[in-house]
Amino acid sequence: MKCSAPPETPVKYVEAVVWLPYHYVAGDYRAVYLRALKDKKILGSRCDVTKKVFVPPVINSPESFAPCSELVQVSDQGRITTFCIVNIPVIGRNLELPYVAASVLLDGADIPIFALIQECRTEDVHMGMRVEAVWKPDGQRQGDHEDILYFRPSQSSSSGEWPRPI
Amino acid sequence: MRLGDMVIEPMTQRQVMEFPYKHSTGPIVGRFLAALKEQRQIWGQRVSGGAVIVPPQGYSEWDGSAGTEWVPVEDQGVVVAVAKVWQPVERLHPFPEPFAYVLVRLEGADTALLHVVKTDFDHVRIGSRVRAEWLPDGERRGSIWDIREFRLLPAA
Amino acid sequence: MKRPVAVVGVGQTHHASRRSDVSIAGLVREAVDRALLDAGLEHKDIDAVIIGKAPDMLEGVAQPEQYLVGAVGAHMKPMLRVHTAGSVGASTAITAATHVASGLYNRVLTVAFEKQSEGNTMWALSPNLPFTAPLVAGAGGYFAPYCREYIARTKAPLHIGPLTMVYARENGARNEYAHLREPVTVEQVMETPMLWDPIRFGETCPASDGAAAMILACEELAKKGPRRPAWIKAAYTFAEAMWVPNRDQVSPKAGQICAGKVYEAAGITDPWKEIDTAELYVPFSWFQAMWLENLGFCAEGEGWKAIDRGDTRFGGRLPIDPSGGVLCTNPIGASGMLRLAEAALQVMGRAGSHQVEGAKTALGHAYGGGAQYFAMWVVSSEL
Amino acid sequence: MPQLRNVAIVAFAQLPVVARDEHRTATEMLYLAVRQALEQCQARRDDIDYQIAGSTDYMDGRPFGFVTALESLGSWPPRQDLHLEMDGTFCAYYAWLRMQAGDCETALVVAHGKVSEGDPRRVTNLQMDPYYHAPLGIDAIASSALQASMYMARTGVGDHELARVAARNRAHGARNPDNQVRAVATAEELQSTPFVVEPLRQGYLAPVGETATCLILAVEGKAERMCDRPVWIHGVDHRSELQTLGARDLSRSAGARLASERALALAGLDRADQVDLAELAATNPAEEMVLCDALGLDPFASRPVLNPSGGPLCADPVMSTGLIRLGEAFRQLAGRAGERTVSGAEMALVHGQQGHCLQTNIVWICGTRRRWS
Repeated sequence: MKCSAPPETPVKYVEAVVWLPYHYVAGDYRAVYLRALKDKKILGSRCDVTKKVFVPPVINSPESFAPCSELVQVSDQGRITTFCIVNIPVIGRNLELPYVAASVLLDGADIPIFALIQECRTEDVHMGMRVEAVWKPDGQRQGDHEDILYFRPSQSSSSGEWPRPI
Repeated sequence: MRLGDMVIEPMTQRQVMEFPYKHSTGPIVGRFLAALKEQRQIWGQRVSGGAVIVPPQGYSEWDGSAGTEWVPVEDQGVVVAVAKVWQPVERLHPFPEPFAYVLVRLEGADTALLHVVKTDFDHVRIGSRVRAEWLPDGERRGSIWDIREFRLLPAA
Repeated sequence: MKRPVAVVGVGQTHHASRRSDVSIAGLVREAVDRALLDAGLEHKDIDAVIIGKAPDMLEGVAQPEQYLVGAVGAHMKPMLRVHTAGSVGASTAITAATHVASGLYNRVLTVAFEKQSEGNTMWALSPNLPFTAPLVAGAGGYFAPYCREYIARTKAPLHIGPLTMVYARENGARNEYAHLREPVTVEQVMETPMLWDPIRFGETCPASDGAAAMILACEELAKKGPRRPAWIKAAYTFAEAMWVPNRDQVSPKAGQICAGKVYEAAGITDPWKEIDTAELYVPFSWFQAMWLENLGFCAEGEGWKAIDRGDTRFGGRLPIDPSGGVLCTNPIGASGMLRLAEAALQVMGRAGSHQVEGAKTALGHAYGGGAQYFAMWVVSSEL
Repeated sequence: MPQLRNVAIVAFAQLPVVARDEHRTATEMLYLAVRQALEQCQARRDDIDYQIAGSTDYMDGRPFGFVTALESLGSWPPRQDLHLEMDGTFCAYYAWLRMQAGDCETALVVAHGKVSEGDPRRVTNLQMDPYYHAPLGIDAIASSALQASMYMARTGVGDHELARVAARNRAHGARNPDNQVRAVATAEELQSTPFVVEPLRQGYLAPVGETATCLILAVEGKAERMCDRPVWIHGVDHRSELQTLGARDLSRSAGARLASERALALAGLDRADQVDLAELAATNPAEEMVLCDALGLDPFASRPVLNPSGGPLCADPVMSTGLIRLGEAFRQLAGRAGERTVSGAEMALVHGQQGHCLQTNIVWICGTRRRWS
C-alpha cells in the first residue's frame, strides 16, 4: 500500500496504565506512634534541646536541629487552633458531608495534628474549642490511624500533667 | 523512654500506585500512529539537515527545529542493537518468555526504531535483516504495538 | 547577583482544561517557540535550558525533562530540572537567572509546564499513602483553615474573597492566554457551593494545561534587542520546615524573609509605593489579602482593606495579578513562571490589554508546599 | 578561561549503603547524614547559607517526597533552598554555580531516596517517552544492554573484558565499608553468572540499595576554616543528550565527551588521564567502557585508578550515586579514604549521570590545590 501522506485524523491518545508496586517503610518513630494507638496512647517525641513535643514523633526538631530522642505521651484532648468545613470527599475515605477538618493542638504537644471533628453541628465549631478523641472500642483497635475515629467537643476535663514520660 | 533503647519491629506496607493515563499525541505522533493503524505504513519525518527520523516527534531532537515533510519508509531494515531479555519482569516487559529489544534502522530512515523480536529471538543479532510483522486489519489500534514484532528476513 | 540579568523573551501557551490537541512536548514547544520568537533567537543561540514542573504523577512520566531534552533544543547542552512544589515555575526561572549571573552562561532558556489533563490532579497531589491519615481533601482542604484564621485575625468581611475573584476575572478577560475569561459578580461567586468553608468553588483556581517560557540574557546581549528587556533587580528562593512550633501559616516567615531580601537587593524600602504592580500566586482568593500583608505591601490586618478600596484592581493604586493570575489560569508547574513572566511583560511595557500603565517596577511571586516554598523576583524597566 | 571563584568540598557524609533500611524513612536517614557532615566540618546549622536537595517523586513513591526533607535539613529559620529532581551531583553543580554568581558562600547539598520501597526498573521505564518507548516496557537495564551490544559490535570488546572491568570494581569495592556489596569476585566468576539482559550478566549489574548523602561546599576564605584539607573544584560541566535511543550512537557518549572537554579546559588540563583517580557513575561495565572511551581513559590501565570506591557496581543508591562519586573524590584527596587510599593522589575526575544510556552526564575535576590564585 502506498499513500501520499499519513491519515489527516490523528490517533488522539496513547493510554497507559502506570502500575508501580511500592513496599513502604513507616520508620521506627511512626511505627511506635501507630502501635501505641492500640493502647489509646498518643505519643510524641521531645526535642533534646528545646524540650518541645512533636506529635506524631519525629527524629529531629527542624527548629533546633537537635534530635528528639525521648518519647512521651500527650493527652487525647486538646483545642482546635483552626479548621475548615469540607463539602467534598477525601479519596479513600467514606465521610458524611459536610465534615469539619481541624488542626488540634493536643495537651502536652507543641505541634497540632489534623483531625476530623464530629458529634456537633458544623456551625458550632470554633477556634479554641476543646475537643477529645473518640477511640474505636477496646478489642477493635489495630494500631493504625483509624483507631481514633474522630474528635468531639470535650465532655470531660483533661486530667494530669502533659506530656508524660513513658 | 528513648527510641534508641527500644527494639522496634519494622512496620512496612505494600501498596500499588496505579493510574490510567491518557497521553494526548498531537498532530505528529497522532498521525504516525494513525498510519500504523489505517495504512500499515511507517512514516518518518524529515528534519533540518535532511535526515529522516523514525519515529517522528514533530521536531529534530538534535537541534530543536520543527520537522518538515512526511517521508514513507519501508517496514524492513537492519538491526543495529540487540538486548536479549532472558529474565522478563512481569507487568513490565511485554512477554513472559525471553525476547529481544532491537533497534532497527528501517530502509529510508536515518534513525533506528525501538521494537521487539520474539519468534526469532534465538537468531537475531546485530546486522540481521528484519521485517515488521503487523497485527491484522481490524486489530490495529493506533499504537506502537500495531507492529506485533520484527521477524528475521532470509539473508540476502 | 554578580552581573546583570535580563528577560529578553517571553512565551506562553493558551491555557485550557484540556490541551488534548498537543503532546506534552508539543505543549512545551508552543511556549518555547513563542519565547524564542519574542527574543528574535533560535535554539542555537541558547547556552543552557532549565526546566521545571510539579509532581511527575500529574502526567505519569518520570523525570519527563529527560524525554523533553530534544523538544526544547537542549541536546548537548546543560539541562537542569527543578521541582519545588507550587513555587516551581518561579524557582525554575530564578535558577536560570543564576546561570547568567554566574558569568558562565550568556543566554538561558527556561520553561515550566503542566499537562494536568493527562491524569487526575486530585489523585496525583494527594494519593492515599500508608501510615498517614487521609483527611485533607486537596489543596483547598489544606489551606482553607488558614484562610479562616486570617479572617478571624483581621475581622475581614466575607465579601473580600469573592471580590478578589471578581477583580481577577476582570483581568483574565483582558488576557488572551488566560484559561478563565468570563467576568463574574460577587453575588455569583457567593452563590457557588462552599467546598472548604470559607472557600467557595467560585474562589478557587482552575486546573489547566499550559506552559510558560522565558529567555534570560546577560547585559551585553540584552542590550542588543530586539526588544526592551526587563532587568532582574533581585531574585531569591526561601523555604521553611513544616513542623515548627507556633509556625504561622497565615503569614509564613519564609515569605516575609524572601520578600525582605528581594526588596533589599532591589533597593526597595516601601514596596507599596515603589512597586507598580505585582503578580502574586493566589490559588484561593483569600490569599491575595494574606500575601499583601506577608509581602509587606500592607500592615497586618490591612491587606483586605486595600482590596476593599479597589486599590488592587486593574487601574487601582497597586494592581495585583493584572494577568488574571492563578485564579484564572493554573497549570501548576507553570503558574509560578507565569507570575514572573507577567511581571517582566509589565515592565517591558508589553502586557497588551492588561498592561498597567507606566509600570516600571514589578514583583513576581510564587509559593508552594504547605506555604513553605517561596520564590520571588523584582524586575525593572531600568538596568 | 574565565577566572572563577575557588570553591571547595569541606565535608561529605553518607550512611552505609544497604539493600533496605526498615527502621528509617528516607528523610530520617537524611537527618543522620546531614548531622554527620556538619560535625565533620564543625559547622553549626546556621553557618550554612544555602541548601539544595536531589530526589525524585516516582522513586519516593509519593508526590512532593522532598518536602519532608526540609525538616531533616533544619529549615528554620527559613533557608535559601532549592530542590532538583536529579541526582545530588547536579545539585552540587547548582550550588557551585550560585557561589560563582556571588549568591552564597556555603551550601548543604543532599540527596535521598528509599530505592528499596519502589522498583527502579519500572520507574526507569516511565522515564521514556510515553508514545513510542515506554509502551514497549523497556527499562534502564534493557536499554543499557542495547548500548552494550552496540559498543561491543563497534569495538570488538568481548564478554571477558566486561567481566574484567566488573571484577576490578569489585576488588576495589571490597575495601570500602560504605558499600552494599563487599565481596571480591573474579572475572571468571562474574562471567559465569547468567544473563539478565544479554549482553549484561547478573554479575555486571549494580545492586538495588539505598542511603542518604550530604556534601558541604564552601568558598575560599571559609573552606580553609571548615576543613584542614579542603578539596577544590577545578572544573565542571554537564551535558544532556536527546532521549530517543535509535537517534543516538549509543556506542559513544558524545555528551560525556563534551562535558569532560569543558571541565578539563576549566581545570587547565589537556587530558583526563592527567588525574590520579576517576570515580565514574557507570552502572555496568559496558557503560563504564563507553564512558572511558568518551573521557579518554583506559579501563585497564593502573593509573588513573578507576573507581577506587568500587563504583556503582558495589553500591548504587539512585539519586545519591553521583554525589557519592564526588564525596569519594573528597575522601581520597582529603586523606579520608582509609584502606582504599590512592597513594599520592592530588587530582580526581568525577562523573555523574542520569537518564538512559548516559543521556545526561556531568564531569568534575577536583584537586588538593586551589585552582585560581
